[in-house]
Amino acid sequence: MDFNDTPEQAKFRAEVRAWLADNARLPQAGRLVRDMHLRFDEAKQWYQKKAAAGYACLDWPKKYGGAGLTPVHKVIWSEEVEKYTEPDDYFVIGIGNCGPAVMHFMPEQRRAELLPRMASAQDVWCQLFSEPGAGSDLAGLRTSARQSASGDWLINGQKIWTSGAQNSDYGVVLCRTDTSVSKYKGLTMFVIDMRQASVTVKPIKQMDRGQHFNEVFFNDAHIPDENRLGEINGGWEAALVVLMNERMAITASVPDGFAEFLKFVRRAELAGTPLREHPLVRDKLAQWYCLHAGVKASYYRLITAVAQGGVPGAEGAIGKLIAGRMNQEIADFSLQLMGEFADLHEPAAATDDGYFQDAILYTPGIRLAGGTDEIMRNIIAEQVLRLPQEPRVDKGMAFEDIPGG
Amino acid sequence: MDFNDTPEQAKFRAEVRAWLADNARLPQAGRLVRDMHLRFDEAKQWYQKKAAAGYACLDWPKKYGGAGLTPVHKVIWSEEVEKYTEPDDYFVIGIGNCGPAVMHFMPEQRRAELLPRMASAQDVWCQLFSEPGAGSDLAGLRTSARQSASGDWLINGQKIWTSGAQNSDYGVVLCRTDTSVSKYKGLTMFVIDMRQASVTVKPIKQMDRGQHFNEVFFNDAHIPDENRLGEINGGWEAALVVLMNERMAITASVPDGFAEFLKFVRRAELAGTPLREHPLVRDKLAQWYCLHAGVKASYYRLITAVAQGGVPGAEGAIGKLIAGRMNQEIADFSLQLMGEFADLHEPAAATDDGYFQDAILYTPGIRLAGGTDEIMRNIIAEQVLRLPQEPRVDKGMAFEDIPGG
Amino acid sequence: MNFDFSEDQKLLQSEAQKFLQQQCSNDLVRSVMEDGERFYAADLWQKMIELEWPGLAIPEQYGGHGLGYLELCVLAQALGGSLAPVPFSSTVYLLGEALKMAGSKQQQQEHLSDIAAGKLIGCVAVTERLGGSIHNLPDSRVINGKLSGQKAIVTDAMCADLALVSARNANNAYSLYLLPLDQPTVTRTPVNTLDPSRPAARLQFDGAEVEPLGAGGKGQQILEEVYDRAAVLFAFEQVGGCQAALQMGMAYSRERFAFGRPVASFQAIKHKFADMYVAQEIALANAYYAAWALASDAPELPLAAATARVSAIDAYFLCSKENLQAHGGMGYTWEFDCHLHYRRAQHLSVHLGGAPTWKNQVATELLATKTAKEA
Amino acid sequence: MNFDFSEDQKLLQSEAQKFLQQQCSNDLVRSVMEDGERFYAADLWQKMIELEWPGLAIPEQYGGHGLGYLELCVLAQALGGSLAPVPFSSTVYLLGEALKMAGSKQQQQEHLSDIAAGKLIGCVAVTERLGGSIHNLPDSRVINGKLSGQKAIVTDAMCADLALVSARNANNAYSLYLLPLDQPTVTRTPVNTLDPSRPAARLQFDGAEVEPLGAGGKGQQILEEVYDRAAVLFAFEQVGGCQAALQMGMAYSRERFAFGRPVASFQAIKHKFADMYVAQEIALANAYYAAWALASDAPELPLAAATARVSAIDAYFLCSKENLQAHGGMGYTWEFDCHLHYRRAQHLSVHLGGAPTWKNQVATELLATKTAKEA
Repeated sequence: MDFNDTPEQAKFRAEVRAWLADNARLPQAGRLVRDMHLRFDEAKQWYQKKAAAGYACLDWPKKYGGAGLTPVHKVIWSEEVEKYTEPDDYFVIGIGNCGPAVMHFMPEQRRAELLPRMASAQDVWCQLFSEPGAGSDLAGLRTSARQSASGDWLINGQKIWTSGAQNSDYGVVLCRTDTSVSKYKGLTMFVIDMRQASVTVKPIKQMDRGQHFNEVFFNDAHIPDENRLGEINGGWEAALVVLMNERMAITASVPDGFAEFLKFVRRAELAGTPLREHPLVRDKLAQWYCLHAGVKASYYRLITAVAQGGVPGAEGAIGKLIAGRMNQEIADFSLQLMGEFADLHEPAAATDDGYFQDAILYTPGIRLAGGTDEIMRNIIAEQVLRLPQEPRVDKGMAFEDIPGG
Repeated sequence: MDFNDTPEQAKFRAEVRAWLADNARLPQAGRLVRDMHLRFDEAKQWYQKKAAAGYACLDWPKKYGGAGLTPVHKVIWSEEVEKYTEPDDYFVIGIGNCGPAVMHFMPEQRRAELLPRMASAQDVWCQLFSEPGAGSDLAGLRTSARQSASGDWLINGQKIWTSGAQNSDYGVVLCRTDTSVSKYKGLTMFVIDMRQASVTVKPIKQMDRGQHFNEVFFNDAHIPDENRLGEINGGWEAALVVLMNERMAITASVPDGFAEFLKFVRRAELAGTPLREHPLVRDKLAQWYCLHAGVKASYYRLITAVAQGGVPGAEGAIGKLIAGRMNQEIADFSLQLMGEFADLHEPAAATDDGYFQDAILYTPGIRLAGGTDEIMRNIIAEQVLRLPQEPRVDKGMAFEDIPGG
Repeated sequence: MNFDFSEDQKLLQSEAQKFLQQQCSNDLVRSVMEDGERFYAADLWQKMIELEWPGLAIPEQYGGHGLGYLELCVLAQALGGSLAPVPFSSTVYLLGEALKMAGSKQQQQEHLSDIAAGKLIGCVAVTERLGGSIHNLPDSRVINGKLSGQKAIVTDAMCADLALVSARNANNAYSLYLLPLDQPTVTRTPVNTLDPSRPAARLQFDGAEVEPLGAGGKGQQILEEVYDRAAVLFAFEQVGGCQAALQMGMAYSRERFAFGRPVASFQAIKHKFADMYVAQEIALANAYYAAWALASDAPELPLAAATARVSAIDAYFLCSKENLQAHGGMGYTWEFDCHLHYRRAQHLSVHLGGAPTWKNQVATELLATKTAKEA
Repeated sequence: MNFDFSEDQKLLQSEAQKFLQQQCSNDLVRSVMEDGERFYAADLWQKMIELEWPGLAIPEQYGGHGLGYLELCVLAQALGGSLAPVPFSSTVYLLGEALKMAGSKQQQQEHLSDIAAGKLIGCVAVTERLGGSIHNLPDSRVINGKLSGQKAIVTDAMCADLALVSARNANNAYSLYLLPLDQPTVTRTPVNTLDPSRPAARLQFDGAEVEPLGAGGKGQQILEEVYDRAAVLFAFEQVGGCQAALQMGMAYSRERFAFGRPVASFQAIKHKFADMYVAQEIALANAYYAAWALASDAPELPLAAATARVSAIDAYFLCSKENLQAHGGMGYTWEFDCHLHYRRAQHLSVHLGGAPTWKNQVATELLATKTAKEA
């Protein structure tokens, strides 16, 4: 058990550090750019730059535009790059979720065509799974794909909660291809060209006024059969590969609000008393630190397991479950401490650039995006602890016969 | 909205107060007698005394040994009698749960025979519902009642969690009389004579070393058909009457530990600092008081509703759900504050007669007895909020075909 | 003992609910929320004046109905449930109560009559900084009847005519003043808040004309009493909000299907609603007790009001956030109404000072006496 | 980076688990718990001595194996999972560590050799009163090498040979002493505790012979360092207990049927287990980090140890009480084993001082530096 690099890893870290010092931007004073759209152009440039230097997709094979290294190299990269302000995770959905699906299900030629462009962000990808009527019950989706005589596919329906859809060149889309079999058996996964006219993207306004997500409408959208990912009606198995990688990505990235709370406690005074001296505040600080540190240490354990050849399991649900609730509780607790002043939602007037006011409004989304708290608990119970499923009223039923609201 | 008595109620209160001053014992210094067995003889005497004075079963008709008054009179009585140390609630299970069942389901002659003796505790009653394999799923019980040619019944099986069984003269017992119909339809309720040799009572040792509950074994025990409560195979409906009254009784009586915590905070010092000045302790005190006061005020609302002619609903589950968890949390929090000293489980050495050490060991039982926390939430969700049931795999299935562990 | 509202009070409540269901849709709430130039729903406020609600608990001699606090409580519950974007609480619970408690005969005659007649909107300006509360001596100062200083956030200041302002007097003593807002020495700047359906402003005073309310140096004491009373009424608003949020969540998840059955039939969701209901009922029961203490001017009021407030803050936060959660992803959209309650819960939870302050009051009151009578 | 135990350490762990499964049944735990005359499982302890566990981390020069803290951690996890009723922690984590840290060459030679050889059982006597901790100056006093005073509760004192005792010296300075327990001036009285499977005693000293351990006046500092180290090992015991309790609960509810299906298939029960698992995994991950800090003598140890301890206290309380709850009524009986873990969780949670003390240490360490490096 140690946190030291091997000689080879140390060498890699030194190279990365040197390259970043020359090529990455340090954080500036002032507010972090949280808006995804403003960061898009920056992100494209950054990805192309790091791809050119050989630092894109560190654990992908070189022939697909990666560096042929290991998950531990990714951790080293993350530790070094997080000192800078580059949008290094911006295309995590395409690269982290869609990339493995392409690698897993497409023939060699298509991989070689698609993946290097994805790795360098020449092409941007999005993931089209959730629907208005199929969130927690993803396999209940209705977007249909019908095969024409030519063998190509026509897509009709609606997806929702698609991050980055308006900027995407391609999407991985899960569709229903047979309604007469049980819901898990009639699905097929495809790569769709998002730039066609029959795909319409409409941004969703969130409760915090942000617009990170979209609705996507397909009106006879076209997909050539060579863009099919896996077998016809084998889409659920393909989707599980994507979801497993999504979970791994989520583990490391759900913001828990702890750093901001610590900063607040270190600096703020309320009615003349420093927060750092208040026993109730100290108690909460300790309680949240234990969760924060535990999630971080869990992630180290996961990385170690993956580096030893293991497959990331559903354990990643732990981090998401904890971070979402904790961030919301931290925001609420901090606002309550501030008294009436907390109602002020003005970055310049509120404390810490209005972090807690922002957070109280965006944290409900964390508890929903990528699977609700309730679904995370189901996943832990069924996939990690192997507890028996609930009775399923739709079990074995043809999709078209399942009761719907 | 007021807490004042009507003139009639004020007169009643004055009478009660005067009678209690002459007849009830004031609390003495030293420890409360928590052991039910030691209190049994005291309780019998007290009930006979109050029955003789006309204060037994205040809201029962006079012809059954009651006083023919209202629930509000019961509240007045409770408020006055709680200043004394009499075991005034000792026979609440028989009188509160079994009494209404007898009143509701038996012919007039049997009521007249049984109820006045119950009211004055000449006869002591217990309730025999739960079984080792039928707790949360009460209707899954297996104790069988077979009718002989004479029309009388033979009982075989086992009950569990029966309070006071070893001191009881009669019990209300729920039995299975038909296994070929669905589980709710094959049950019948009876009054059983507990003094027969074919009824064996065996005390259960609890984790806190107490023995408040029993297992009861029936080995061809005998019940004449005139002791049947309601129709053959109509036992579930009869049981619901009993359970409704049980819940009403529970609402008012689940100990929540607040008074003990307040006393502790008022008096204790830790390492020279009075607890009353510690912000974390004050925060907890306030939080628990809000729950404590809320449950008490809810009970006033319930009593008011009943006094206005309403039927007590499942709202009583609120008090039980809150009090059980809160008492356990209070005990844990208090022990944690005490440090290593908390491990001492010696009344003379520990603080407040070892209340919190006792409580940490008995509170798990509160969260289980009379329905688990999970069942309380089910009841609130289904009976109060009218949310749809879960899919039931045993629905409509003959009892004998239901899967069991 | 009769721990319930009277038939008349219940009738008032159901009429108020019916009126607000018709007149105060969530679209109306959004119209204030989304339009930076609208500071309250003026039409709705006008209709409330026609119903004579502002004067409900104002003595008849000033043109009010002379009813009691219990009537205000049932009204508050209906207002909270409908998210009404009107300056009712600022005008009636806060300014009105302060006038009743500490105003001179002339101030009462003038301003209570105007409130009852619907001619006066009020507000309370106390908060100057992060963590500031009525328990801290303000920095704003009055010398020779002229007020200087600032207040960081004042709900309803943009539409109000008269503000109750805390300031130190020439002797540095905590005092209260009445401030007509429409004077050039008062600058009102709208500010963004967590709940834009209840707009607020920052106030700047440069020698504004004020007159004292109550004796000099009695400011904190008066405000504490006003806030205790207002806390009871706010608790009823919050409980009304809980009830609406719980109903909204249950209705949605009854209709929404997953895995072939209503979302409301899943145990995790049912138990979520059960927990919300429990919190709501505890808050309601404590609000009832506080209503009794308020109406009967009982010495228990500071404890009962703080208890009601703490329970109401907790319950509305829980109910509004879990209603949103029960809606799944759609709950997070601007389009759905979940965030209206979530935002209102935040606003109401800090408007009279946050939970820690009120919890401390509960503890102080509980520990003030040697006998354990409440236990 | 390699955030895992080595193959050798994992082998030790699985062998320890296997040994304890065979040798430490819950019946054995009960035999100590229910027999007021048995103060530990002597046979089991003897077998552990044969396996040379007490000397695992004692230097080879004193007859130990010279292994490190990581080996102790994996052993602790196995001991906690099996509820082993032996004085291992008192002897090894507490007395042994104190000797290693502050003992003279001669004390180390004498006592560490005895521990490694299985000839010495130790204990630590620090608590004198309610709320007392190692952070308070003790009232017990040593004058001219004679100890007077009392300790209210000392785990393993009934079976121990040598106690580490805190007392003030002639200059009123907080100091530590080694006290042979078998002398007439020491009175040992067994006391009832929440976990009778780990018996304790009250100690009374009337001029008992002691010798100093470490410099006079350094008592608190040495104890704090010993407790930081022990906290990591206790955390592993607690995590072992969590895992056993969770497994017990899941096994029972898989087999138990209600409403025609396994209790484990109800969402409320599944989510309960999920929450227990999350708490356990967080505690385990923090224990791993603390193990690294302990093994590498990192400056993070005070923070990492306190973090591991707080998480472990919370997790074991949760897992043991909800395991009991998942058993339904049977979980409340003496006969079922649920209360064994519930009692052990209580014991372990206060034995080194309760959660508030350790949470305060977390906060102190976090706020000690101006940079937010841990965040």
